[in-house]
Amino acid sequence: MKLTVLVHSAPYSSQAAYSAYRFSASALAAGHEIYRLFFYYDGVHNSSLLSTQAQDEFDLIAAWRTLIESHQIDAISCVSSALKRGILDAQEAARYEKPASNLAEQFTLSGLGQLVDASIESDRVVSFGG
Amino acid sequence: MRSLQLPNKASIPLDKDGYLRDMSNWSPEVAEQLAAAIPITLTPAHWEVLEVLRAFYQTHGISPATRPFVKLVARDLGSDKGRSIYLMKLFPGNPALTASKLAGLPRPSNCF
Amino acid sequence: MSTNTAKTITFITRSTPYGHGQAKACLDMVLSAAVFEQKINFIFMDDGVWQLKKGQAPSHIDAKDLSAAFTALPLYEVNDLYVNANDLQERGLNCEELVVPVHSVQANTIAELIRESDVVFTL
Amino acid sequence: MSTLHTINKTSTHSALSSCLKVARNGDSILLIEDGVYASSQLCQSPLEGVALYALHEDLLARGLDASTLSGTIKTVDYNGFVDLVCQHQRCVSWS
Repeated sequence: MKLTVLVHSAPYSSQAAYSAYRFSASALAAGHEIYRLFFYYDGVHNSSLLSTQAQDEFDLIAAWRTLIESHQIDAISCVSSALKRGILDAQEAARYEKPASNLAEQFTLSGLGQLVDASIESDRVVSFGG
Repeated sequence: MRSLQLPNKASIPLDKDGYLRDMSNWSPEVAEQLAAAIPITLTPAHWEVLEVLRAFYQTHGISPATRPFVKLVARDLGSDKGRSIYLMKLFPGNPALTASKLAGLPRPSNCF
Repeated sequence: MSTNTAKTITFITRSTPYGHGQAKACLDMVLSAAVFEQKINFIFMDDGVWQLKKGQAPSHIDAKDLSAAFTALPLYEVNDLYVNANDLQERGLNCEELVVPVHSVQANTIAELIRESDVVFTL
Repeated sequence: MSTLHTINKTSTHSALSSCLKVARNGDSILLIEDGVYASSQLCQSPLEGVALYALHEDLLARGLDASTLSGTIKTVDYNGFVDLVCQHQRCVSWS
């Protein structure tokens, strides 16, 4: 099946983003396709290159990056949510004249239209957050 | 930083896409100058649309995307004007993007 | 992107307008889905019904008026707003105190709307 | 046209009560994250025709013993979660 996963919580603030990761990994292992991972609202914090964990904690962001890369998943962070929360790629950093960019290269900034498109194109949409 | 030079030497900061950085800087004169850069010469036909847009934003806090923009113009100025072809002639490119820029509103989201 | 077959997308919003960002986030999703010309149901449950209360003046806390956007929804062809009647009543609100006309419905109707949906978002 | 409902909050939140108002015959409810704490309450008032599940990993993490759950609640692991999503027409997450 073609699945889309929506994540709207930040890593570590709640378990939801971790659940989304475990669900996505299991779905891929079972042979399903992830049409899109969409990070919305506080979920965009999952795409920050600058997030840093202690050595003895699960590195959720590193896990996302590995998963996205090894399965070539289309992973999108909502651009308006991301800008508000200080998650920028090089292009947006230049546009708004900010001193740095921090979006991990496995993610793309794009609009909510990509979530609507995914809703139309996928067999199922599963949301994690709160 | 991009900016708009007014004839009276005032400098209005713009974002990279040419939208006002600070909405309170808008004035009819600013609109004229923004239009001249496109280039468009603002006529009464343009102004009535810009006024409808500004009133809509004032009431609802939203810059309308393309389809709602066309419907809004149809509702307030009549169905002969609430048509994409008419609005495209007045505001070349994407009319909702161009008109919101000239009206001093934020960039509409989800505008194709 | 494809818009050849319209899907029914239902949004259920359950949080207050200003204490959290979810209400605004849900509205943004609704406006985006509307641009794609999908069939949209917008349902207010639990504390989400507070979003519809008349007389909001969030400029006092430097926030944009969320309720003002609801009155623009017909232009986006989002015409079907539903509130859970019980949730409204529990909070001492009635339909006359809301910024827009809504369908005040029982949970059964909401259950039906969910069943008719292709996708449901809750925020 | 059945629905999978996921709940990730304890029963003191409105997530559970709101979900119970709209879950119907043929639907399933899956308790995940803090939702698994509600597993004992749900044993007492199962909804007619609504299947109940709890995520195994989240039960174990919280020291909840899956073997003591009443027969009305089945436990599933993440693979089972994926299967449930596929078996239902849509998924609603209550949080």
